[in-house]
Amino acid sequence: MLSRARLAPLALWALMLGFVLIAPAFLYPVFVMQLLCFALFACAFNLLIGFTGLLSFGHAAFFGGAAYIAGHVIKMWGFPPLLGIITGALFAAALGWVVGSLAIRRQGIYFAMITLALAQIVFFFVLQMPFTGGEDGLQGIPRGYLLGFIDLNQPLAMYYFVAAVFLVGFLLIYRIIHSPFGQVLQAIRENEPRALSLGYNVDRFKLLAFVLSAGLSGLAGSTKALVFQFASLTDAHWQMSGEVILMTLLGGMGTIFGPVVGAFIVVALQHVLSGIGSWVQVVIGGTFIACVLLFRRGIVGELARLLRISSL
Amino acid sequence: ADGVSDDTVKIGVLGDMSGVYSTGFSGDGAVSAVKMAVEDFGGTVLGKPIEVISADHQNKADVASATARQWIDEDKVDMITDLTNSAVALAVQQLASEKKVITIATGAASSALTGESCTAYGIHYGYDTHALPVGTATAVVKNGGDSWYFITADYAFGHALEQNTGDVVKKLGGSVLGSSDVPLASTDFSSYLLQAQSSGAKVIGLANAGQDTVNSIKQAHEFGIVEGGQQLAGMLVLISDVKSLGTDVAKGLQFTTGWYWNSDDESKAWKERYEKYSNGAAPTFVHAADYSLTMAYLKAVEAAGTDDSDKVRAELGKMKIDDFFAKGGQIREDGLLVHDMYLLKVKDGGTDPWDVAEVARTIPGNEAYPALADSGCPLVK
Amino acid sequence: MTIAVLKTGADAPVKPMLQIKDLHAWYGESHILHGIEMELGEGQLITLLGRNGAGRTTTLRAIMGMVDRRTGSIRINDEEFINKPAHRISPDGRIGYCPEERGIFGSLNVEENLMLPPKVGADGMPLEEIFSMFPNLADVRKRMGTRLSGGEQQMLAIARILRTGARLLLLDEITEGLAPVIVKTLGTVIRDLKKRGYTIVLVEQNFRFATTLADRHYVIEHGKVIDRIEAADVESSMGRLNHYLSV
Amino acid sequence: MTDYILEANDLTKSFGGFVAVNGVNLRIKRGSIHAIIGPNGAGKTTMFNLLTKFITPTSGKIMFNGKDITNWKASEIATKGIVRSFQISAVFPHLTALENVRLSLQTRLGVSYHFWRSKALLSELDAEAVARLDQVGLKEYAHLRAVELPYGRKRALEIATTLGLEPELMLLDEPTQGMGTEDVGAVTGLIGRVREGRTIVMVEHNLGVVAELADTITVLARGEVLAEGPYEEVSRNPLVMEAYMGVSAEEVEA
Amino acid sequence: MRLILAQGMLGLNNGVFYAMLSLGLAVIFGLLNVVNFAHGALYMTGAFLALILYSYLGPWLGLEWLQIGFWPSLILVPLLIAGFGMLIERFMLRWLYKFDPIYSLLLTFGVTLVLQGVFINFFNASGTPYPAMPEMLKGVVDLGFMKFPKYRLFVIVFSVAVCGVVWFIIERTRIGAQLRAGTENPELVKAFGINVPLMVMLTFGFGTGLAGLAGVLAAPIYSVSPLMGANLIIVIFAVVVIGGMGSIMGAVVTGFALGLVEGVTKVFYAPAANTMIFLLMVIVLLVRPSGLFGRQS
Ligand SMILES: Nc1ncnc2c1ncn2[C@@H]1O[C@H](COP(=O)(O)OP(=O)(O)OP(=O)(O)O)[C@@H](O)[C@H]1O
Ligand SMILES: Nc1ncnc2c1ncn2[C@@H]1O[C@H](COP(=O)(O)OP(=O)(O)OP(=O)(O)O)[C@@H](O)[C@H]1O
Ligand SMILES: [Mg+2]
Ligand SMILES: [Mg+2]
Repeated sequence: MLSRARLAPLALWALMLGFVLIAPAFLYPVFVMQLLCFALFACAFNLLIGFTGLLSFGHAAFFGGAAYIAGHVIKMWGFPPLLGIITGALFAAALGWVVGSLAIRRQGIYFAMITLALAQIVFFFVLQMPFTGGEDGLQGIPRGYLLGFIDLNQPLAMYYFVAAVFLVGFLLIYRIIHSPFGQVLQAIRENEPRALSLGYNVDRFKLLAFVLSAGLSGLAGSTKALVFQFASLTDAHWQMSGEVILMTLLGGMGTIFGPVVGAFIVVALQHVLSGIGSWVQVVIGGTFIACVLLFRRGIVGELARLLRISSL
Repeated sequence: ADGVSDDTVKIGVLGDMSGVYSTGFSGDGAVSAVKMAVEDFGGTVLGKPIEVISADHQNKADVASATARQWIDEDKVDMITDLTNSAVALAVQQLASEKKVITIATGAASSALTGESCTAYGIHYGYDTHALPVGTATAVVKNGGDSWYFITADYAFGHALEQNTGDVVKKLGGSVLGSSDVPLASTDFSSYLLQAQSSGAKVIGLANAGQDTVNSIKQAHEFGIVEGGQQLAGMLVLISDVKSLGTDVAKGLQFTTGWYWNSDDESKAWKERYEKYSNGAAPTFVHAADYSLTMAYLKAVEAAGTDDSDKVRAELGKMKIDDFFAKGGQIREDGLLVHDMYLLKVKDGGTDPWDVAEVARTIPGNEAYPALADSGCPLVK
Repeated sequence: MTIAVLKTGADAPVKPMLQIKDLHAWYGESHILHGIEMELGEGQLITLLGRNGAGRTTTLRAIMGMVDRRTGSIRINDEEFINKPAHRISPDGRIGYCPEERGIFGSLNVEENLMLPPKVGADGMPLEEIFSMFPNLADVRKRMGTRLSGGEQQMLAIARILRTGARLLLLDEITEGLAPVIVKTLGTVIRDLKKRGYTIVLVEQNFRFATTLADRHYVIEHGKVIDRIEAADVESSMGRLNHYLSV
Repeated sequence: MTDYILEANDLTKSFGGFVAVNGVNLRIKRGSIHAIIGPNGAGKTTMFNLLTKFITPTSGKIMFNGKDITNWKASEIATKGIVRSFQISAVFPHLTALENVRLSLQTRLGVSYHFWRSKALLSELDAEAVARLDQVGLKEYAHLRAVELPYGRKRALEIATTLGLEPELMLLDEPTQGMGTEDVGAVTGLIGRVREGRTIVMVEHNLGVVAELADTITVLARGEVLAEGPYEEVSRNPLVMEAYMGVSAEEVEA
Repeated sequence: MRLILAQGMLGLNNGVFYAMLSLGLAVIFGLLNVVNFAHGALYMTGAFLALILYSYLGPWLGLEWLQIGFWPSLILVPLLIAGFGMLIERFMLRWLYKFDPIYSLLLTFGVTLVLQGVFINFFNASGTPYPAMPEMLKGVVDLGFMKFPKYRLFVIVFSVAVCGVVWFIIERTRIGAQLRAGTENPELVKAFGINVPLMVMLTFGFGTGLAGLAGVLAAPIYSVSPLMGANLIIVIFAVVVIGGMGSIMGAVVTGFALGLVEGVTKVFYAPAANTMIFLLMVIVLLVRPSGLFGRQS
């Protein structure tokens, strides 16, 4: 007999893999691809808030920034799609290094405000750099051929490519959390002075976590740019930073699967409610308030608590 | 393939339903115009029902293209229209053409739609940034306003309008002293107006639209710029803008439009019908265009006997478009509808609250728009 | 070490003002008070003695509701206070509290510090009287709290609660770190207050200072009262006291 | 090597205008237990913070094993052999006792930045971690999360974790604070046991503990050293009696 | 030079709003340790309330004659916003003090989205002009180097006065003394018998009321739009990081100064104006992480 503590994560793994594999059979593939991109984004964000205890209010900068860079190198420099999105992710990681180095000089609430403000600089850059197309966005990014022969204009080819990117990203995050590095991150989150007194250079750990999170957010952003063949200001706007926080909060900060669940719910909500116009924003805002007041653990966090499992 | 795919003809109205262009250009007014046309047409074509769906693109090209993508992939939309906001129109036109779906942009103005970014299925109906300055800028320069400073909406439309207006000004021997790019939907234009003021230009050209235009004109008055001797030239002004400015602020303003309700009886009659249909809201020329193009599209479907995009597009090219909206209109290969334009001049109120202007000049289609030979469209080369 | 059994003073001749039974208190997870019992009649003065960290300050803070959690019973003038919200305790019990760290607000000047606590009774000392009691304060009325010397801060802390009309004063280590001359002044002030009928709980390390004033002493160790010595018995209990307090 | 493992020369820290530590000279003999006592707010914790670079001194110099460490980073100091505990218990609450201790052993493997490897590789440290837990009597709690341990055991866990770094010098800030009598005894015994081969500096209000363990005592008052020496000497020093114990010199004589 | 002065005046004009909003934010942060993300949204709501009171309330109630103009709004709206703020404090924020302050930031972020969404729905995302600018403030004043609208001049003078009054209240009166004491040592202030929860609620109301006041002042200048606060709040955050949460004065001075800097930047390189404040923030972070007026922690 498997114990509940082992069975529950396995069940979630199976559920997630199963969904990813067969979703396009019954759902609009572009919609599922969007889900997967945001799920990856939320997981990357969660690496920071959930496993390092840092609230970044500027993650859209990495998501959006990478989308533009990937779009540009693919469209203008003719990079193949895979190389393009990797370039985007690397760019986001580098940007993360810069933003992170500045932001970790302050803590808590200040950290949040500083990342928000720095992300706003990135936003203005995106708005004003000539290659980004300003308000028009970077349009018509060709999907091209994966590895030279798989035509990504085929919806299913594109879908499984995105699914693979998502899974690779998700596994990497899973591994980071369960690595010696992840162990130190958790220690820092729980008791920073103590970690410091044990000889861990806390700032460097935080920075590396920030860079990883930024890079993975960039991976999500570049992939999304390829899916929609579009990089736009929305991707880099602060409201996007807020949305990814909501996804993570709703699903459960510091859980493995929470951000995926949260991203699915938020994206699906926006989709279903798109007909009611701006009331979506009200619903999203209301969800935020409800989450903060009523279940700070998030859906998966609450589930784990009900099942009395330490983490899911 | 003959016949109607999926047994309906679906028209998608993709517009700005809540932003700066939701009044005047797009919004509910556009949806009403399309629906009214469908009803006038009889609600069916080739025996199949006509369905109209609409969505808000929030002036975001990515939202628009995601919506359009889903409309095409999932909802099997046959034609997408409105597309106010040039960035949106360019994105959707590109995407839709890849998927062989006809787009007919109205509210969007950028001449790039039928210029370098033209597509085989993209149509631009009503006006463009090339046609707008022909009337207004010419009139202003001829009146002595020969040095210009632009306040430009910082996206595809604004830049195109600035470019095209500048060309007209220069061709007539005027000069352009500079420009300020202003983000879409800004509320404070004062610092840009001051730049314009200190440039010493005789004319401040407003290469923007909708609420942006209204705000810039208002604030120019607030800072006493007009009293200071500089002239404002709105390159894209709607009669609804004139109304919200009030005739005392707007008096003497000249602007170019694709249609004016008070230009003839046919138009007047249509306006009255539209007002009834949409609970009293008066139409702008964009709404008239929306009606006209819907009619044209449905006629083309009927004539082609199918909603297949290639055949319908061919029919649209063959048709003469001659109704209350477009006089002597013709949709060219590059997708541009060439028709007469009007230079209007704001006057003191008449009997109708919407009677705010008089036609100063009718600009013949071939003067307002460049010849097909001069089109930047790669398809016609 | 011997733990003396608490003798309850059933023979108290005056009306009881403060009665504490089985008081427990916590800071976060640390359980600091383990069942304090004490009582105090109107107009009396008691001291709490004990070593560093014994829990005397915490006893006062528990009375004021300034601990994270407290259980037991605190009755003031026969009214139960254990479940009162912190901000009702001072007005309802007419208590003035002078904290160990003095609690002078650095961003307020002397007058503002004086005027800060709201009145809790009608018979508060008027400002003139306060300034005549502490002439030093009169000289520095407009000086910011941070700039005051230790002695001035201490006087201000006491003066501040006298103005409010409190009848029960909780004074924590008011002689700590003060020059002997100021300690002497404070001794006079306390005696004066006692004469005026104030009821006072004094936490003191300075035993000599305390003995001359108190009606009764409680010795606290590890959050419990381990002994209780009436003023009259101090002489005979010196040995015991030395044992409790010396090293 | 000098006899003194740690020397602080003329160490000063001021916060704004307020001088919390004022020109303190402190020398810690290798292998000794050195207690720092003094009234609340005397600057004891501030001293600890200065010595471990949690805060930067306003002026003064700190020497460790003859080397000037004044400009080292906090994490560097910890890896080089000076480890501290905290006045309020410092464990990683949601990690198990075993993981808590393992974190202090992990630094030696040099894999702490290896985010691409599984943490399973840390299990090679388990045996030693259990041994450390055993040392403080926590072996059977190895798989309990720290938050579930009673207060006294948390302090023990904290000491076990600190020991994991094999520090030459341990700084313990009020290790018995907030404990019941039985726990105080246990922790005192524990400190007595682990002193073997290392130097310990502790802040402690509980003079019983100090008397039992400390070889040397430094008394701080208002940021300055009031007295220093073995317990018997210090406890009879009239200055100390007055400033710390609150009895004046005449009283002692009387 | 004329242009520098002129843009400087406009910058100062924007600085008014930076100052008033960061002032309210600082008052709230100082006492509650809450970063009120909704501050921008409340500013926007203030502007909308002024608009509603003038143009919509009458028709809604069927009382066409009812038009509450600028001057009454200047008093009424801040009170309404303050009341609304107090409701938020009482029924939402209060439950979060015991958790990480991040949660209150997220809560107020949610409130922001709700407010924005509601106003977009009723008034659409573009601006609606506020038509009730008082007659006496119409027209321009000739400053020599430029013609400056009377109303804007009034806003500058008025808000400097408001900041002064707030500074006076906080620094010089008994209420202010209680607030400042509460910031220093809330526990002790509570022990003195001051109802700190009530005081906290009132303070939150006061801070948000200031946002409402700024909103009313902004209405005749900028057109009233649901997003007017959203972009502002991020600038305000940067202002706050630059100034440091140390002092009331710091918030005000930094606000005005940065408005000025931003204005003058427009003369030299307009595209950088938006980013200027954020770049300054980066520099300040590198040089003095706790901000210009912040207490070193
Ligand atoms: N805020 C707090 N959090 C945790 N523990 C505390 C706190 N304040 C005090 N303590 C602990 O509570 C115990 C009792 O402290 P208290 O201040 O009551 O002692 P005291 O008898 O007044 O001694 P002294 O004032 O001489 O230090 C001490 O062990 C102290 O370390
Ligand atoms: N960051 C700071 N800013 C300002 N003053 C400080 C700071 N840290 C400590 N102090 C002050 O420095 C003095 C010494 O504090 P410290 O914590 O070192 O005392 P301590 O001797 O450890 O006392 P305790 O026995 O209560 O732990 C105190 O008056 C304290 O208020
Ligand atoms: Mg004490
Ligand atoms: Mg200490």
